[in-house]
Amino acid sequence: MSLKDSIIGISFVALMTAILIYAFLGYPEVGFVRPLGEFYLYNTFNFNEQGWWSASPNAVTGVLWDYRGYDTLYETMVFYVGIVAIALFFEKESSLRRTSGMTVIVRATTKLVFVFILTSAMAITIFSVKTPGGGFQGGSIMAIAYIAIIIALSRGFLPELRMDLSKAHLIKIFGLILIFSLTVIPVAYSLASGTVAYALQNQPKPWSEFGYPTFLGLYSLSGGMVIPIQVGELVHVGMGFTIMFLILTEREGKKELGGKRS
Amino acid sequence: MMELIVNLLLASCVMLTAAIVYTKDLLLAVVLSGAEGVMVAVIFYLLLAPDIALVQVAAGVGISTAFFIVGLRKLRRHEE
Amino acid sequence: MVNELLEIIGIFLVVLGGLLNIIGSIGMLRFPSYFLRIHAATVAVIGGSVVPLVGIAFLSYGIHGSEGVVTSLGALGTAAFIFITAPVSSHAISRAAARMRMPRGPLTHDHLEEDGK
Amino acid sequence: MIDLLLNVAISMFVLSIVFSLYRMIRGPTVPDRMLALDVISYGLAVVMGLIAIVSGSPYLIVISFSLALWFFIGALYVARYLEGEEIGE
Repeated sequence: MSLKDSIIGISFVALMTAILIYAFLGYPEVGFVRPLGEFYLYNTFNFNEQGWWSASPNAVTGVLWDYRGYDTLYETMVFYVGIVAIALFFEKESSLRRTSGMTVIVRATTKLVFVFILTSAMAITIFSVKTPGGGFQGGSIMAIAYIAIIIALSRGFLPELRMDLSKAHLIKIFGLILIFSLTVIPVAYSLASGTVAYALQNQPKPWSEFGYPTFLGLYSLSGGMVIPIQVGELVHVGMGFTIMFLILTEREGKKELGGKRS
Repeated sequence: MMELIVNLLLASCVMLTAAIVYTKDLLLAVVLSGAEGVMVAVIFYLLLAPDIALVQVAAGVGISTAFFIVGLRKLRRHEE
Repeated sequence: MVNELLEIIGIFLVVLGGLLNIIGSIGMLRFPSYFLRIHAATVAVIGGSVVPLVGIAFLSYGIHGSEGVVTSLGALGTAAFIFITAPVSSHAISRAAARMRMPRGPLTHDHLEEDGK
Repeated sequence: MIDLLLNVAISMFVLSIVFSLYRMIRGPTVPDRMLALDVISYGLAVVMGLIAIVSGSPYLIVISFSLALWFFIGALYVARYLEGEEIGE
């Protein structure tokens, strides 16, 4: 490591330390709640003020769905566009060739654990109203199952699980369509019936006729229609990570990378 | 008790980062960064942010380590 | 009565697991070569993680009653998962280490070497 | 009594994590460090479970389960890398 590199590294570390110390000086003391946080805390699950509440026992779910719904929708779409870009760069004719994989102990255990991991991913997603977790977390755990199959067995084992690159793309698009249609249904309802309803709004307001929880009879159980939208996010994220891993582990042949696709 | 564990984990993060910077073996750097991801996830857990801890475990420990190793397979392992 | 019994069993298992974990990590610290450290790591993982997780399952049901069922089931599931997969990951890494011809340490008889010939 | 013993148990796990961390930084080869990471990860999973009991919030156990899951995949991939380099495919 030469002198110039040392000077650059030390000055960078000093700059970052100064920024962090400056940020730490402005940090509020323990117990101080900003007005925005106070608003969320007051309106998330408050029985006395039901005009504005979001009827969700989990404050993160309430914020994410009620106050930042469009944010979540576009985050998911950005993720989708990124995966499509990677697929366009690297996609060749995918050869799902069956090879031996690792030793027989690892293979047998991975087959045993596969169903277990999928079940736990579904559980984390569905019970995410009250527990920590949600679509992204459940989806990443669902991706573990397929990544373990790709690593321990081989890529060629995936057709035996009825999974394929194009099929994974289809399931992912299905998740996106599920999320989108759930957000659009209230607008269509209000336009059709001439009443007032809001997009991305789950709380039953006094002046709006359409709210997901009362509409489905789930008023006391959940904070809105989170479960189907979380399932959509689950399949979307899980299949996205699976596609990325499937493309990246493609064996490089003689052909040059990227570019000409027929 | 909690403060002691958080401070210990932060100190181990600093040590692991120094080890990552000074090593020449890139596979070793990937393994050490996975260990650092575990520490950061436990810090998030102890600071009562379990959602963020789940995301950190998934993205910092699992996905990024796996992708780094996939990339490392197409390169040389030892840095000059 | 039953709850107190469950608490006693659980705290016994947790403290026993802590002892086993310390013993295993001291072995990790002191043993000279990799193939000896596997034994210590097995003590620290199976004895020091599966046993206290089962203890946590008892303890949670004993202390919190029916509210602790979630923690109980989660701890049992984690214990079962570690019990299945930790030997497998250890097996995979040690097989790779044997392929890398790492130093074998004080070894009197090497069956893997004989098997390869 | 139970609280005292729980704190003692947490201290024991933290002490053993410190021991393994020394092996993690020091250990001569990659499999040594993976073994140390094994002990550290599963020990931290137990510490998370103990803190879920101490703090009395029953849903925090999910993260220790997720940590155990991801560590399995990481160990498998490092093993695959080491074997593949030796075979030279």
